[in-house]
Amino acid sequence: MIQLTDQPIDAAALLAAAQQPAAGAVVLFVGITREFTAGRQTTQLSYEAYAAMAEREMARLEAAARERWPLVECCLVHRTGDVPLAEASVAIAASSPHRADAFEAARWLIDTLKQTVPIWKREHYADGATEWVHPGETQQAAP
Amino acid sequence: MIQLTDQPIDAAALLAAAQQPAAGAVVLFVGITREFTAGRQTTQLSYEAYAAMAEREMARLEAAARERWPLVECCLVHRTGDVPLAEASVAIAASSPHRADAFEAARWLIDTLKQTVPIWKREHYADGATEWVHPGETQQAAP
Amino acid sequence: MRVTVRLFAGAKALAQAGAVEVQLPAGATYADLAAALAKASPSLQPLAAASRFAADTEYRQPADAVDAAAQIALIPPVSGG
Amino acid sequence: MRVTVRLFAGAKALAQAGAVEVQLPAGATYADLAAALAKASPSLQPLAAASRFAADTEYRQPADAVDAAAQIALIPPVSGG
Repeated sequence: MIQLTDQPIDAAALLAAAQQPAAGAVVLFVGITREFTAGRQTTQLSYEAYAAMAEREMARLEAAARERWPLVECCLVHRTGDVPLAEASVAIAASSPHRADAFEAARWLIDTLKQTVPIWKREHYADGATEWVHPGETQQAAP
Repeated sequence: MIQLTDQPIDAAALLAAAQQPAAGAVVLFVGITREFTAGRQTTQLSYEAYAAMAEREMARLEAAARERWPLVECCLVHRTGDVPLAEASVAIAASSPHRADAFEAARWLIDTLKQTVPIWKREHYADGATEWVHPGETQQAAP
Repeated sequence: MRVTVRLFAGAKALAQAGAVEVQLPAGATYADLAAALAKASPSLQPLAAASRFAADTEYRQPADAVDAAAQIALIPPVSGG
Repeated sequence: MRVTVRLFAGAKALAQAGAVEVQLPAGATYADLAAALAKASPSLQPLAAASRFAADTEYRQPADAVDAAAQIALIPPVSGG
């Protein structure tokens, strides 16, 4: 199951969906808005997606993970718009008969999502500045 | 936080506890009662603990994980008594500023818990048989 | 051929536009498109080297031919998660 | 010295008892205790090789001296999680 949503993510619902009798292990990863990055204070993050492509890439990640690991359930949800401190921007739930597979799949899914899914994060700093985050850009993208 | 309980585990509460602004990542591991093991059907598991020692070992695991990884929250909860299909026997939540630490800590905690914490599982099979699980024993422990 | 390139996030902020139009010769590749885009919108320069292109929601390689009928987007380095 | 060993899980089921008492010479080690326990409760044999001992909730090594004042437990291979 994949979902792109502008609403708060219900991670407990993902956990419940993954908790099935065919599984013995559930790994839930939740990415949340962190207050401090390299000493600088963040008040919130906001996320923009190229929605049609993001959904397609997320569906592809789910399919690839199910191909590679014996997953009972595999859920990826990403939020767009403003995400306040400590709230979830992304949640991934993977369940499998044995724990190694759920751990590896969840880790691979978040690592790969961060490389391929067209979603971008904008930092909103406590000092009022905002900044699009583009790893590898050659200078600041926005004031 | 560590807890040994004979009540159902509230994994969503652990997730909420771990979801703090100092963290950027939460990894929640939940071990649940699997219906089939090597083709044999399980109806439920029951767990017995040497409670005082189990709590001490779990507290030691939490301290060791906090020493080794920069964890914001670290929760280990194990249930005792009967655990029906798909319900949680164990839940571990680890949060950290960056995801690698939360993943590694959660994986290490469940792997180590399974080696050192004095808790034992009894299989209740659909055919009526029950069996204590003791990895490495030289023959069946109980009929 | 005339190609419209959708922009997102920092690219949209740098160009101060949600899309840029560029003119390309027939048979042009995405490498050619990158060069034409750099000329049409010099402000995109900080993101240019690290960005990719997508056509109809699929990543494309620099050597691929541009399909003018597709919806083309500039995908700057992603930062979801 | 007289030592009471608490039993759990499969060990309790095999011995059909929650504890076993054994007599040990002064200065005995946990290796000696294992040997005495095997004699006192031969039914524990399937678990004996893989089990450990704990004293006052701490794992002990086979070469450690048995403390008769401590609460001693046989810890068969664990299977929590």
